[in-house]
Amino acid sequence: MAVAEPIIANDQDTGESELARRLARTWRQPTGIWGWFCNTHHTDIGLRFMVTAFIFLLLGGILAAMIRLQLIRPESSLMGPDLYNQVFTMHGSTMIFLFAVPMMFQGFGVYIVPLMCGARNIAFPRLNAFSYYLYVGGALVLWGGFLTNTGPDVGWFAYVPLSGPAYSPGHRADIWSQMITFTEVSALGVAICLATTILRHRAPGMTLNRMPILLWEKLVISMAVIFAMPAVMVASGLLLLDRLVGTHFFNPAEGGDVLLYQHLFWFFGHPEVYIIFLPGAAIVSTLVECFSRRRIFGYTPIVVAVVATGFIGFSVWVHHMFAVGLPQLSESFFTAASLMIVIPTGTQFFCWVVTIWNGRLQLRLPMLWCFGFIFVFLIGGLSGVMLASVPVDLQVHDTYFVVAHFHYVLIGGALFPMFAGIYFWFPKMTGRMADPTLGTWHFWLFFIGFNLTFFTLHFLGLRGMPRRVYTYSPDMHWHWLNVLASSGVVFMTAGLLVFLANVIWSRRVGEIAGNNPWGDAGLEWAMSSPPPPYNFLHIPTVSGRDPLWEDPPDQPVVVGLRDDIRETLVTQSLDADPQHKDEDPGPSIWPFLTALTVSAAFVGSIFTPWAVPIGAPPVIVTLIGWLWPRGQSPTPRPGGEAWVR
Amino acid sequence: MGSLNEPIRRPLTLDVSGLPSVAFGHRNTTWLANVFYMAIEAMMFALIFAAYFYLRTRSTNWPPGHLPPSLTYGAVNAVVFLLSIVPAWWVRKRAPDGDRRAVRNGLLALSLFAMAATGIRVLEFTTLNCRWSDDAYSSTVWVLIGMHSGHLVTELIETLVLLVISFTPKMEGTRLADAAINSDYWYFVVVTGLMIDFLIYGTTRFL
Amino acid sequence: MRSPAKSASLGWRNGWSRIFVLAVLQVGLIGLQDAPAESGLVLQPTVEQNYQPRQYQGQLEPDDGQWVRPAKDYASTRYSSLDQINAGNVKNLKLTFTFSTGMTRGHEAAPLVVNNTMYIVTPFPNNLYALDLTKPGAPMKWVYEPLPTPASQGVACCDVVNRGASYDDGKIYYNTLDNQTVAVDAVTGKEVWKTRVGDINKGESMTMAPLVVKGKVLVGNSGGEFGVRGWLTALDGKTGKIAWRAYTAGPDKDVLIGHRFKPFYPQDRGQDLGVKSWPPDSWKIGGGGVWGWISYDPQLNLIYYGTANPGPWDAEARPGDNKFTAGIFARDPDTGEAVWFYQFSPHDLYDYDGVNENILLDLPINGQTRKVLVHPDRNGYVYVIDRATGEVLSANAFAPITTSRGVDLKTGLLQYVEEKRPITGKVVRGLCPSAPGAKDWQPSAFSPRTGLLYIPHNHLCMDEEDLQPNYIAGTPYVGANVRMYNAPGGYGGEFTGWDPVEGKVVWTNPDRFPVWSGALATAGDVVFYGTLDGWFKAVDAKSGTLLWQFKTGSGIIGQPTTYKGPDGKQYVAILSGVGGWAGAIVAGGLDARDESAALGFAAAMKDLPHYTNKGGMLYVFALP
Amino acid sequence: MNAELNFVSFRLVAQAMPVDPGHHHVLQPAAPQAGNIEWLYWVVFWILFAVFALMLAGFATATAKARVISSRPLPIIEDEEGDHRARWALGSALSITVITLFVILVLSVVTGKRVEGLSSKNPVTIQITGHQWWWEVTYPNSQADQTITTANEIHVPLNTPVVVLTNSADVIHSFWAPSITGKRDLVPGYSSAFWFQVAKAGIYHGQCAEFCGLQHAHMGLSVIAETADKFQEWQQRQIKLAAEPSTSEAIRGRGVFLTHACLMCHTIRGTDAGSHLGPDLTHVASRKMIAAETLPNTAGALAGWIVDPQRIKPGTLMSPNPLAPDDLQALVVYLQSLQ
Amino acid sequence: MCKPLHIAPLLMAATLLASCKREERTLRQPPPASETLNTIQISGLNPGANSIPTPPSSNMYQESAYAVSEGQKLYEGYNCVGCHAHGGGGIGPALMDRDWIYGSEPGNIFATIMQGRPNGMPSFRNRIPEYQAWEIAAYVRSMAGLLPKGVSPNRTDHMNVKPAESSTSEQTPIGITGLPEQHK
Repeated sequence: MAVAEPIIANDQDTGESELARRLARTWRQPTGIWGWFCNTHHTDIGLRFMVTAFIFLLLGGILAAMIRLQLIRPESSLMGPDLYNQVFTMHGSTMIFLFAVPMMFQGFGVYIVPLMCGARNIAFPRLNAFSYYLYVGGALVLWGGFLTNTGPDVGWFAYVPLSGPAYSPGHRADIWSQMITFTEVSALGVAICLATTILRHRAPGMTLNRMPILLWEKLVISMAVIFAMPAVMVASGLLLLDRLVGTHFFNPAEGGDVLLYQHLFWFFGHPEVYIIFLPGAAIVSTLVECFSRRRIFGYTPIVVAVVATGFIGFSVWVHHMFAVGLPQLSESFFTAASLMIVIPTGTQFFCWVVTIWNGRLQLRLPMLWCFGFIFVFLIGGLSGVMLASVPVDLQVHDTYFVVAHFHYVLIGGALFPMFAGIYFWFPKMTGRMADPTLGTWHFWLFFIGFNLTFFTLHFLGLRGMPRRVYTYSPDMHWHWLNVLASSGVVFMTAGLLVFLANVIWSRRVGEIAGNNPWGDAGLEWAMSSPPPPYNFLHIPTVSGRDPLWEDPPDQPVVVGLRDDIRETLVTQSLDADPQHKDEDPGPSIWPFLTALTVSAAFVGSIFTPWAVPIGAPPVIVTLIGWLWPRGQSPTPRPGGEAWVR
Repeated sequence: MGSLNEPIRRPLTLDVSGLPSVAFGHRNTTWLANVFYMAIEAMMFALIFAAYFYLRTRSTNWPPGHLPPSLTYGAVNAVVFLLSIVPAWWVRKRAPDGDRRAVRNGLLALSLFAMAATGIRVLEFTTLNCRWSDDAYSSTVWVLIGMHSGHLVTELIETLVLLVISFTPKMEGTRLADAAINSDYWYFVVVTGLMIDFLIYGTTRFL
Repeated sequence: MRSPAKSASLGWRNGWSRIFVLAVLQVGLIGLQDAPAESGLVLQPTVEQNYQPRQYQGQLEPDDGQWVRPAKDYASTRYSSLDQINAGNVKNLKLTFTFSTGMTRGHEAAPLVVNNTMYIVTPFPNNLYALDLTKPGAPMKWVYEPLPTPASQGVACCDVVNRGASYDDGKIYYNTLDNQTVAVDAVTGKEVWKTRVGDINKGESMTMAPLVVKGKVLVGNSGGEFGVRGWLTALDGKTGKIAWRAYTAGPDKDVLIGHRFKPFYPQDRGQDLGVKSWPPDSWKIGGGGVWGWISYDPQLNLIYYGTANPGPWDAEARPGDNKFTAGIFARDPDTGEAVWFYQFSPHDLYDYDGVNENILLDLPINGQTRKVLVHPDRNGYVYVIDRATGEVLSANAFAPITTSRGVDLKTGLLQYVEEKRPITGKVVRGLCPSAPGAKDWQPSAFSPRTGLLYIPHNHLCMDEEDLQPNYIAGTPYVGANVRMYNAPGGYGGEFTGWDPVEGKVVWTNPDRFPVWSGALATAGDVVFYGTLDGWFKAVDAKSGTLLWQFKTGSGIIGQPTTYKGPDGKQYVAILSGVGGWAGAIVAGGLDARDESAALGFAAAMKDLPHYTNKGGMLYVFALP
Repeated sequence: MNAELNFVSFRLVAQAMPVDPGHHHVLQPAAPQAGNIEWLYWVVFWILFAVFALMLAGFATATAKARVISSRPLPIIEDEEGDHRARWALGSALSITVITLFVILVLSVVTGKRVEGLSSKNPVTIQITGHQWWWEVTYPNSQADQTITTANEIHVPLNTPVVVLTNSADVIHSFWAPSITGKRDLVPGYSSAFWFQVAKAGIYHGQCAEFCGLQHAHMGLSVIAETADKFQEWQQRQIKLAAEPSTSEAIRGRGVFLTHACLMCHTIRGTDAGSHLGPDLTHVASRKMIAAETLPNTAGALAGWIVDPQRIKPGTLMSPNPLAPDDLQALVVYLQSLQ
Repeated sequence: MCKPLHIAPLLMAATLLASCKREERTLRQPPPASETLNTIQISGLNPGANSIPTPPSSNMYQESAYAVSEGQKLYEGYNCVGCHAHGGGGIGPALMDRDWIYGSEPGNIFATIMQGRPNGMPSFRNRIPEYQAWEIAAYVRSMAGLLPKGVSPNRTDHMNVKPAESSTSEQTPIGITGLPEQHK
């Protein structure tokens, strides 16, 4: 067993050189309130995504606490059904659409991906900024609605006919379906930015088979987003049309079909689970590699597994609909498909075990959270196997067993890796280390609280407690289990408070981190912490999968990019050979203005279909403003060297 | 350009200063994003197509209690769509050569086609023989054609904007590449338009 | 009971898996359908090409030139032997006098003429006018006002019409909307007696014209849309005392089923079928009113009348055959005892009342003259039934039909089309005939000179969605959303000459709107009828060619009558005044943006307000 | 005020009388289907438990073996050999995974067949229609006058296949009695069917399992399995019309029923009340509980429910009925006489 | 970093607060205010020159989409639909047109339901609880487009027989109405 010293980039940026100063001036993001809205740099937007999503995690958490408080005793009069239905719908919608995806996919992706690629900025930074504002718009619509008693009360899945015009008067369900449009357009925008960044902005030499697993997963997720999110947009769009202009897509009397909605929704809904889980797995793969101090075992199987998950994720949606009564053949098919998803997931687990087994494990704070993930997600995954079996599903579907299952999967698959990731990249984002003691407290409080709450829910499900009930009869004997489950909330809340304290404290007075405090291999550690606005003084080149570990000290860097304009390098999709130079469009207010006009049109269309024709011209104007060419960029001529056909 | 002469401490460098700064076709990043957009929209169309056929299985008659949409304007528009491929192809072919004149003329022709198609589309709406609020069939027909009309109008505006730019000196480099990408998108609009025509005019009559 | 396994597979056959199958496959699966045709299978009546008129061989009642009961004679032929007005001179017909009733609702009554006096019953408030025909301009002799309670208007399903009076023994008998039968002295206009026979709080109302048989006044109730329990009641013509009452549903003793009851078909035999063919207790609110026409055969001493639709319309709410609704009874007029029964539409699915007229004829069937009754039913078939036994001899379609495939003459059963069965919560499309039937109450006429039956009828189809109905006494009990529209061809009504022996259409005159008036046949080989847009028409009895027409002030839904005036001239009288179910959109000022208005009839009558306006007026015509 | 008083008395009664809602547990089956599912559940559970234990053991062993305590980044290991060995481990682990999954798939499909494929000999057919927020239960019969309509409490004979035809009057509901069999959604626009059979006499609680609006939580049902004789006896009783009131108070109560809002929504066969917005009350006194298995069927609970149903089930479609105390008393007496 | 964002929720809240009442779902009905009944008029003639009739207290049922939707279900369930169809009329007069025989104010409609009217309208006093009658009255007004669009119901899950109430154009009421000038 050969042991080598880690190679940590050391000759790069000190921030002192003339080049650094020029680049800093060229890539400077405007400041002030106006400038804040003009900012298009991916680290800023990424952080905004993460902070905003975290706020919604807290808000969603408060709702969760309200739910647990309500259920702590039978026939509780704390909340009536009207409020409770809004609360649990808001909880689900907030956690899925305003927290999980924006945090795990958009937040981490936007922040990390360009750094890992070795790019100066994300591709299409304005689209990226626009996506952020649209996400915020959707979040404000949803929460604005909730605070004005217009919170959706039809479940985060909003099944018709309950969410249809006949059974959901007012605009509560409209708010939900328009929030979907907002957040999905946002996710789609980011998916395009990330996929393009990964395919076109990788450092020279980072061929596809040298891409970090995290980039692979982001690529797969971007594709999953591109193919899955349209389904929910169609579902919620048709729902909105049914509600607003009286179409009959879901009206069984006039030839519509209520199951069509479920098919559309779950065609999105299940890939969505992987959209949330895969980033977590990617973080774990990254961390396992770093803290085992060795290259990850089974790079290829993991990549294959990730891609396979992306595909299989699209063929299992019907297992959410077993209880509607299906032909046996299709039940068996979807059971098989749902079981099959275990294979790629299992592959990743096996590879992690082997990596640790054959490595030198440093059980530092982020790794602790990875173990938390492994424990929790295993339980969730395995109970998922039970749900894939039709007969068992028919019993536990729509009970607290399922609630337990998917909280194990989603909290296990997203929240634990999220904390792992935050602790891991905290030094990169802030320049300071997070306090490990507080982090450990945070872990154990949260871990215990989580299991207390959600493990108990399995039993409640088996005892027949259905989901989405605002109360239950004392005669059902669900009381004490609910008390037990609710008690976990105290621990989780305490854990989160510790985390917040840790972040606030460590950000100010934490230990200075330096460029690469964990000794990780990724390119994101090859610059100062936090990264300068141009990310890399010189765009690096790469000769292996783990650049900072493997690359020789004389690994070439890219030169020849201009520093007076925001020039970026475009490489080939497969081999990452330099191909041509592109120009980053730079900061702009237009994405924000466009987001405003689009939001106005979206919100208006909740109230009247006329919002579409009236709202369209401002949108068009702002889009033209956004895309109108300005400035004097160099004008290459055909036939010249700066022209490629 | 001073920074390019800054001494580099690394002994080995990869000099990219000679690389071109405009790329056409699949090398262009916007082209890639455009492909992703088309994938998203194709997915939406595909899902609504699926919904159309799904709802058809739930009805004994199709169209239920309506005459199929009248053929005239749909057929005319199909022809307009097919013909409009020519200027789109012309723009796409001439843009990489930097032939601004050809691109401008092509864009002009394309916008005329797009305007014609949009105008005919307005007439098409009046001859669908149903209202969106009649039943599920009518709803899908309207949504299909409405969604496509959204694409059509978007594409019309985009082409017009490019046309305006093409009369300014800014029409060069990346803008030429954009004009070529615009043609790709027009192809997409044409293909989906023809598919929708087949669906609402064809399947209601012949299948 | 449906097989559960089957229904399970039916429910899901078209389910989820189809979304998986791509367009091409799909298209292959369902591709063979006819695109625009909504109807699917349509039973179309055949039209006789080279028709030879066949004179009627039977006997008719002698005619004294008066018109004493709406259907003219006991056999309900509406045939007058007056022949001054004939195909040659009818074009000269001129208006002689008019009389305004001052009412704005539908005028469905037939003007009676007895002893040179004309009697007109108006719609609610059911005034009876006597006009003196001996004086020029026929001045009013007297008016009798029964003052029915206005609330009764709230339980009249299809406009507050009245179908006329009957004269017998110096008295005019008729019914008021609020369920009173009155007898008025024909000379003085004084009320002789007044008997309340029904209760509006149960949803009952009365619109039918009584028939007086052997001194008994036969009256029945309306209210199949209000969950009434239908009955036919015989009142003593002198005192107004109830002689007997025969319910349509319920135990045998209520239905007056005794040992004489011998239905032809086995499904109509059995004890207490009026209870057993209903869900528990439902027969009490099961409709089956008797609001149509009664015929009487003095030789067999039997009366014939149809029973109305079972209630509610939502058939899923009343599993079973729902005896004895939507069928025809033969009863002894003296005791009310039932003699036979035949059900036109067992477990009626589409509001196919069986109340239409029964024309009693002696027709050659298979070379042998049989005593039959001819009954054009709402379900679209003209039934020829042996009136002694109740055997169905033939049943032929006279309008487009999609709801059934025909009548099995062996079992007498109507063959329903399964795909057209209305379902709760789902719109079933292309149901022909629609709820008012291929022909509603508007009575046909028969001319012995041509042997033809002249059927004014509808040409409508409908979409229907059944709903769970709620019985709240005194409010409608329907449970269906309906919208009607013109049947293929694009017009709403027809006036048809029908050969009852061959069972074929001889000629037919389409009309823009349902032909909602009665028909009148005369020995002059002229047939009269009116249209909803107000034309009073005379057509050739042999060919249907239009000979003369006159535009009256309002749509015509009345029954034309003809009589010999004191001056010996032949007159033709008709009440104009649009209304009824078909004309409710005008008479009731309905808003046709709601296609379900007037139980769905408004959808088919959207244009009617552009063609006519309300207002009742009597028109009497004669040759100059 | 009197309503308040009545309500207080109702509260007292309701609290003093805890009701047994019946068995309601996935793992306490009383029917072959639920039994099969329980068996499958445990088999799968133990398989997965073993997997879980193995995985945890793997991680624990790996951690124990590889753990190094250091707060500085350690040097990197190159370990081609170990990787090579581990490939075998990965291969075999994946093979075992595939085999395990296949076993689970086969078990699941086989059990699925057993659960759904019951013998159809002489089944009892029941039509269940979901309403917001109660269950309409009818027993269709080829003889129309033998049709039974009741609500929320489903009587079935023991050891006889029961075919349930499903339907929904408004939104999606889901029929679920965990001790008997898995759930089945009642989807508007679809009529489907499923089967069950109960092996043990008793009362089995069930509940709507698909979110259906405000009172989803209180949409309970009971399956009452009894011997064939008792079942038939029950059927005979249910076919009858409502009992004629015998006491003067009950007669008055019927009058109250027929002159107040009650008749706008409910049916009592044998009277003029025939609306189907709410449950059929013809034999309401024969039911164990009221308000979709929310309250015991006692005088106090009934009175409280009639006076102020919105306090007990906010959003329920039953309207409050501020009746005079005597009227309320009489009405309750009448309703209790409807055996 | 988030400071500028503070304005947005405020704006959002301000716009949405305006429509809060629409979403109010009063599940337990307070005792209905019977004093509104004293303001009900079915005549537009007010003796005593230029006396200005007291404006009707616009009741909460008019402003809540939930109450109107409940009213719609009751309208169907209590067989109003049997006579008045879905606003087009039949046995009873049309309700979606401008013609209001006994007045178009909520109180007028409430009184019509409760008292009945002579020409066939039954009296539902003691049959329909008062709050439900108010809900039905609110729904009836929505059929003629007299309620804000955001409150009026959209299509039902039944046969499509007419444009949804939310897209019915407003009809200026004519006929006997207590307060003819009250309508915008």
